[in-house]
Amino acid sequence: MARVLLFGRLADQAGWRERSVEAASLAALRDLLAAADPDLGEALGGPGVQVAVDKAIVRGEATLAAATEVAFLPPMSGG
Amino acid sequence: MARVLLFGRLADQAGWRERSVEAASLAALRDLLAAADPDLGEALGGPGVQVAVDKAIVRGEATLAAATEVAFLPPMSGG
Amino acid sequence: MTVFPSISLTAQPFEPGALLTTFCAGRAETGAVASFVGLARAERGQTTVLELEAYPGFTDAAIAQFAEEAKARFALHDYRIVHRIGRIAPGEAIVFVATAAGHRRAAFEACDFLMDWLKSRAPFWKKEHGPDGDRWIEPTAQDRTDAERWD
Amino acid sequence: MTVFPSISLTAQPFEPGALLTTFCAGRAETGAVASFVGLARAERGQTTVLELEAYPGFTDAAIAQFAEEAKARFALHDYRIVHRIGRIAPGEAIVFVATAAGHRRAAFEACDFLMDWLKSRAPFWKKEHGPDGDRWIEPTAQDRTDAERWD
Repeated sequence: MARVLLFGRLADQAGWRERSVEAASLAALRDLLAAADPDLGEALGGPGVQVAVDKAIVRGEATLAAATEVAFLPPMSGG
Repeated sequence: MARVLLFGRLADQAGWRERSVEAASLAALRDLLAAADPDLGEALGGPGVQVAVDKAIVRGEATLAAATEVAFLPPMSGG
Repeated sequence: MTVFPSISLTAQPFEPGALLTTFCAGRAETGAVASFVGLARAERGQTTVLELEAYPGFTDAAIAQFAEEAKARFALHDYRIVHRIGRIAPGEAIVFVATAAGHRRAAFEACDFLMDWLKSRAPFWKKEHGPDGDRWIEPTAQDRTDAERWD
Repeated sequence: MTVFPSISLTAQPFEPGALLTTFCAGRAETGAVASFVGLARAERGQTTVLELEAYPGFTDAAIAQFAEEAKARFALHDYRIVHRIGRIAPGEAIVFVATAAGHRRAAFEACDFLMDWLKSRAPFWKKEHGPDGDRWIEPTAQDRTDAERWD
């Protein structure tokens, strides 16, 4: 089970901030999230959205072990 | 009587910081101070030494009214 | 989770002066402490409330990595960064940054450098709750220009 | 003698953090407060004591005149300057400068500008009491270069 976190406008759009999803890869996770909420699926792949796996930015594909934390990060605003 | 103030190294050199001197002009005051202490007289006319009369910098000559404050200011060091 | 004692994210209001007192104490070789306090503006009666979201463990680690680079670049003796998260009322402090160095040029430049990065590139998400509703905001053009001065 | 409430010369040790707290309080439109604390360094165990002489009524008036120019030049909301005089032990604060502005660039630049002038051109006379005796000191070449950046 991956622990999925959404931040900023992505959380507002989805209506949730944290959810557990069973997925063996980032691609599979994206497909599951997009199937449940197509608008969110599109937003997660939108410009400037980064993905962190276990708090490290990942570009491209990643396999997801059990208890992996996956965060979708919209463009950062600064403090 | 002018109230004469010395600052910084000038006070150390003279051995005093404040003294009352009867003088009608800055030139007369300089002459009196130099007569009493020729080394001090030279130092007061040395490079970078400025004169303030009643807390305003004066360049050149000035007449001195009663109760005038005359300060000799060596080069300022900043804080 | 790694702990970064020079960096705090806090959902509670904090007092910049108390932080400065602690930061200045007991320094014998530090000649210069520069500091900066960012305050939430009322924006002329618009009663805007700022809300800042961080990703704990990610945001503080990113700040720590950047701050350690700044420490080396400017030969800092020390630094302290405190950043508010959550809802922030007008007049409250959003951020405190202090830098300690032998001389003032390094302390000023490092503080300025850290602030430019924090305001434009640090991993926060910022929302304004204003009279016309909520909106997520991104760095201003000025923030980007400020940050690019150091690239 | 004219009183300049934003400027203090004091022969007593002062607490920069308390000054910052007071300075930041009750600001609704100030987004940025930059501050600087100059501390007396021990200079690696040389147990140097710094002695600063001012000309009361002249020194504070000169600082006030310069600070008001800075306030206009950088569109400051406010400033606060506290300067120690007399004998200052290592680790004690020599000077505190705080500047308040709408945005951080102006606050930083004004604080930097005020410090460069205070350290190089303000009417103080500075003596170091060191292990090899006393000496009067003048601005360093770096201080002059820093101050000339703004001319």
